Amino acid sequence: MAEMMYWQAILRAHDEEMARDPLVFAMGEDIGVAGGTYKATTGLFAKYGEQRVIDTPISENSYTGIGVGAAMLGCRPIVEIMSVNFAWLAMDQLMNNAAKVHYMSGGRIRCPFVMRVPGGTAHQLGAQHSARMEKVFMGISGLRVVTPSTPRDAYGLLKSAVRCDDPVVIIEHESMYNLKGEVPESEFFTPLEGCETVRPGTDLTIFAYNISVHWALEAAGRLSRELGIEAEVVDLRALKPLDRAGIAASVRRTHRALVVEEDEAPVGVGSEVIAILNEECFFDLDAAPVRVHARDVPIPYNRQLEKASIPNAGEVFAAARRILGK
Amino acid sequence: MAEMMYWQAILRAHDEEMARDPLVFAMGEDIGVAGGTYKATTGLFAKYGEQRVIDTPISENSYTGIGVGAAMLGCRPIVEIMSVNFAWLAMDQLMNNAAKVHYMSGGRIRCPFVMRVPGGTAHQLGAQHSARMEKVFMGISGLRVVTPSTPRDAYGLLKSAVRCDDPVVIIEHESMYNLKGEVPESEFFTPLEGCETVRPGTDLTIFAYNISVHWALEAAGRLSRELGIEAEVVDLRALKPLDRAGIAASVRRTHRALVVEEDEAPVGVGSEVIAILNEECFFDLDAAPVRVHARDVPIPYNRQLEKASIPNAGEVFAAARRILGK
Amino acid sequence: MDATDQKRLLREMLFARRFEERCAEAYQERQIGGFLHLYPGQEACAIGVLEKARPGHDYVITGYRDHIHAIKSGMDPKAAMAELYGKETGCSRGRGGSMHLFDPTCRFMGGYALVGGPFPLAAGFAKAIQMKGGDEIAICFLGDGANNQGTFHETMNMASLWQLPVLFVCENNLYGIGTAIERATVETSQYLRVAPYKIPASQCDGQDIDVVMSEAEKAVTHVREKRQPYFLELMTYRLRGHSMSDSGAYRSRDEVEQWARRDPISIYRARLEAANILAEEDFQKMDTDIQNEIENEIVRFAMESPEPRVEDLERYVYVDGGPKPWLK
Amino acid sequence: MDATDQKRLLREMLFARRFEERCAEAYQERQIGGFLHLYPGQEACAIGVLEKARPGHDYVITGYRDHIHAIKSGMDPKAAMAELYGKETGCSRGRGGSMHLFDPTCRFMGGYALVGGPFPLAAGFAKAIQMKGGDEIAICFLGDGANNQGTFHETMNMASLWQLPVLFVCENNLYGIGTAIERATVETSQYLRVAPYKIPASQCDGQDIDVVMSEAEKAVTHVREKRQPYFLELMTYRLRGHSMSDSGAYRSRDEVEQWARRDPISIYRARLEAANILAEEDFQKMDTDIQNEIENEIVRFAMESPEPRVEDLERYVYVDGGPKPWLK
Ligand SMILES: Cc1ncc(C[n+]2csc(CCOP(=O)(O)OP(=O)(O)O)c2C)c(N)n1
Ligand SMILES: Cc1ncc(C[n+]2csc(CCOP(=O)(O)OP(=O)(O)O)c2C)c(N)n1
Ligand SMILES: [Mg+2]
Ligand SMILES: [Mg+2]
Repeated sequence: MAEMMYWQAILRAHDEEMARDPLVFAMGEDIGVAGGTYKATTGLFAKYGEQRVIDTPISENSYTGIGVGAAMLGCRPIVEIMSVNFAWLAMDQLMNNAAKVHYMSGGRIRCPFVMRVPGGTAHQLGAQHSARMEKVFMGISGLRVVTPSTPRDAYGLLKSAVRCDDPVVIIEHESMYNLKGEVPESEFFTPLEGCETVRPGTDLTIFAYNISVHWALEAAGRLSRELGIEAEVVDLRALKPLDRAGIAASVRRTHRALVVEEDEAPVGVGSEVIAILNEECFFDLDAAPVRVHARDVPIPYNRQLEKASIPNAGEVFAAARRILGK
Repeated sequence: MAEMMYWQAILRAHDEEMARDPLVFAMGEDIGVAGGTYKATTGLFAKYGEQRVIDTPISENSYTGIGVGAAMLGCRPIVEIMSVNFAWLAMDQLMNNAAKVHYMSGGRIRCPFVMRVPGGTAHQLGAQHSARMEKVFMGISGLRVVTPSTPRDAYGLLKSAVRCDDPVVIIEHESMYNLKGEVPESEFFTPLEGCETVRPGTDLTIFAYNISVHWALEAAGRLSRELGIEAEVVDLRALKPLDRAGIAASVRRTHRALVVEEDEAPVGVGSEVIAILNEECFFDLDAAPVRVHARDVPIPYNRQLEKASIPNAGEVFAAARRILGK
Repeated sequence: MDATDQKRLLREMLFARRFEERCAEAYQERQIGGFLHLYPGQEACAIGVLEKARPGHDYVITGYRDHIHAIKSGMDPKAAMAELYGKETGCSRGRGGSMHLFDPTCRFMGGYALVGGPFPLAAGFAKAIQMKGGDEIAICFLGDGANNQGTFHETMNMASLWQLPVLFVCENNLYGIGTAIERATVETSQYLRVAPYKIPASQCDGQDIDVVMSEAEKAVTHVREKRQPYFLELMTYRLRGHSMSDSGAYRSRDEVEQWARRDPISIYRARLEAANILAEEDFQKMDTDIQNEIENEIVRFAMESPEPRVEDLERYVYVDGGPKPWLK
Repeated sequence: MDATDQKRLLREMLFARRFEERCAEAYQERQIGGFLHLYPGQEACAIGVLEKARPGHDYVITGYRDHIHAIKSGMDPKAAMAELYGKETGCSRGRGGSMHLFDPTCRFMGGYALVGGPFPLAAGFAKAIQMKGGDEIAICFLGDGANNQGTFHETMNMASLWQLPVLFVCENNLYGIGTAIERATVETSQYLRVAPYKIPASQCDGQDIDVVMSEAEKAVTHVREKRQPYFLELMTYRLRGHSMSDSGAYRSRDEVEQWARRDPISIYRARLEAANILAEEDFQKMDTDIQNEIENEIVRFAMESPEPRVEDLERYVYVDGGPKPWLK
């Protein structure tokens, strides 16, 4: 095991896949000469050259489409969108082409396309740089959507995504690139489907993903220490397709559920998990499942307001207490 | 009361608002000289001229942005996107600018922008012309989203949207433009918030919106005639903000809920309504709430496959029976 | 080009015409659903350009008006018609429909319904070709209206910047649905719009297939040999409505008639007749043969083919049995 | 322009420089958060162009590097600084931040964070002006990188087609973050890119404010009188990093030094000194005054202003008490 940062894990996955397969290439704004906004592609330009590590013009929709086209011919592009907010510009190529070409060609064309994008609220970046858009990606048929909460998964999911024959969106997080964690030294792959129990527990299940896993774990620790409540924490990790069976299985044991999402609530991950629980194990629920989520506002710049917009471990802790009536 | 078609109701609202206020204008592809794909702007070009009824180039993102800019100076543009699938191209201006400018200017800029868009699956238009995207619009803070199920609401919601100082997306439906219905002859306005009970009932509540209201009503008729089950049908109508109180109030009376949506299920209207019910009145639920929804596929061209993808009155009927165990 | 090839070319254009007309009938009979965009009037464009490329070797992509591009690329017309009929034997197994014909075996990479969407895809094909190192080129056929989409601008810049082997063919038929070009586009000569991207470009008559072929040859050679983009504008006209629901109100009957006099099939037929390559009866026989083939082989195949199974609805969302390295 | 105005202009540029430098300090002190994009090196652009327009009357919009555009448009620098400090007295009530300064009272319509986003908004302002019938113009300031966005192409076409009174000012500083212009853009002279839209265009030195003003005057006059778009490219350079987290690795120290010799403030100062309009001590005093004003009035105001109330978090999502005609 080596300890490395989230960005280093992503870089390692890039490097291994590019070394192995000459049809893997990376493209995005400032990923080459400048080394990548979050360093996730540092050094690759020097190593693999400008044909395979491509600094693009500021043309999100079309370089996404160029990636999709190249994927349709068997290349394995890894397209970085510098911030998820800019992905709104690339939705046409992503949703209308990448997500649909396999289906509408009757399975005759494959699209092994990967989009990486940091999605989340960082520090005071304001309304146009703080979007969380997992709900947008996971709502539309044809894509796979995964989101790593640790360096280990950042490595393993990118490895799997590059090998996958379907289009995959990987949602990273601006505030996690410097997160440290253990990553096994030998090559491995993280499944693109299925959730993972990152803390077993008996009293309630906290579903989380991406940065909210850390809030959930922090809250679970406090719940245990301060109140003797043992929360199970499930990292959803694969947002599309969601693991209905895995989600229900945990709650059949714990009978109580809480979902933490960094996003505003309407039609979000929380609502979907609750709908699944209602469909799969309604009568196993001893209490109404609860969402902990962002406030329904464009994210304000002011630090206090921004903090008040986004949930945190304290809110998870409080919500868990409420569910358990403690 | 006059009977008119959905498209005529939309046309009437345009005409009245344009006659009243010289700052109201319409823009979109083929809406002028050609009269509009669904006739909703027929005759306006001749009446108001090319400055106010603007045939645009095929440049969705930028003419949307031009509408947003004009709205920021107090104009009241009604931008038509010919099909909701093309709205993916306009998301940048809609989500990054229209939805956020009021908030991020600290309330100093208003954006009375209206986007009209037919959203739904028509007849065999294939994967790139059959998107249903209400979940995308209603997931993001800052917009209002409404969707008329009748000519009356098509008129009344457009009237209200034009007068509203917030950006409003109106989701119409390609298969409803020729739907006939009563529309009062004197001017009226339909609220941009709140749901409406379109059929009272006692045994369960069917939540629907847009075209699915008609499936719900048909199913409710059969449930009553064939099984003596009295379903309440609630037309959600305003999808953002959703009427939490109204949704809960109905289920507090009927104790059972079903949501019908034309869209595929993940992170959709159904999941959100269920989450709201769990939060607002979990212990009033006598059965697990159920979603009736499209299959999670890009819409196929073949007629049978297409039909199998989209729900219908029969599925609503069957689901209601299941909920009630009859 | 010898007489055999010339007759073949005439036959291909006539076949295209009759194929499309038969589609229109099938649409009226409700055998074909959805949107149907037909090609009459523009036959010399796809057929002339691809005659000078290497169908089956080069990668071809276009918009929703895609039947003839697909067939000239090498798609079996039976598979095309069966697709329009929504059948399992269709080139896209009935999932695609008229706007979404696909046939990777002949490198026809599809028809797409969003205007402007194929620009970057075509550049992406060219990028893949460049990485793989072959001598293929990518060919993208789109309309004049498509050039107002942001993807046009973005893609031209990148195609030129990265020296991608892609030929952009603009079929300028003067309208985007019901909007005349000059009401939507400042520069009506499309080939003049790529100058800032430093992409070589030319414009020519799209109704005379000899002219198309001679320009296309230069264009294709440029892209294939220089491994650089090229933009070719063909001046053409669609003789039918934009799709089956066109009102026609936006253009005068007179204008349509004027262009009908420049029907690419008539022009070429007259030329072959004048050169004594073709006799009046040859043409009639050719036409009868084509119509028989369309009716007895193509439409029959489509009619008699099975529908997809509803149980298979969810197939092809993801790749069946795709690689799962985490299971290894 | 008389000596008073010339000195005022120099002062404005110097003020801009010191304001930005003070922002950098405040950022280091963690008083300012988020992204901070500063303007040193480019002062002659915004100040020169707007000197020849009518701030407060014309509508101005730009990207995220917006402080100086806002101030020259008439925004109170106190309100700008308070915004950077996230305070309720900020021009956007602390909700916007550095990238989103707004002041409709002086018609500064905002800074926007998505590259290319303001193009259509500016054209929309011009559309509104056209409908209302005034003599205002819209002015859109963006960078060279923004011109690769699809909105550039789409908006130029519509602005020209509909004869919208909008002036596009491209501040070509040769980089988009860390990507040099020639690595992202085929045509490095931006004013040559609008030819296909038939928009009159010119390019000039953006470091010499006299040159900027003379070109801007022509440009503004064209738009105001002809009621048509114009595209003005100013060749400039940013002396600091793209934002506060710039590594600088993408350009040589030598290059930066070369451009530092063309600092717009030095150029103008030297000219005024040579013409005996300004003495060495005048400049020092001006500088001291400015720094005092920034410290004692502007920063103090920002520091002492209240934070927004957390209870108000959900205000401004929708218009407070907006019209509800259905209640009438
Ligand atoms: C993104 C998008 N916007 C609008 C449409 C609707 N639409 C279909 S075809 C068309 C006109 C296209 O014109 P042109 O590119 O000239 O092609 P032509 O049909 O004339 O061959 C339009 C506006 C669409 N399909 N996609
Ligand atoms: C749509 C979008 N894509 C990417 C970015 C990230 N980004 C911020 S500034 C910038 C460079 C812009 O360069 P230019 O237009 O030349 O402006 P400059 O900063 O040089 O003034 C980029 C790529 C963004 N903010 N928005
Ligand atoms: Mg056309
Ligand atoms: Mg720049």
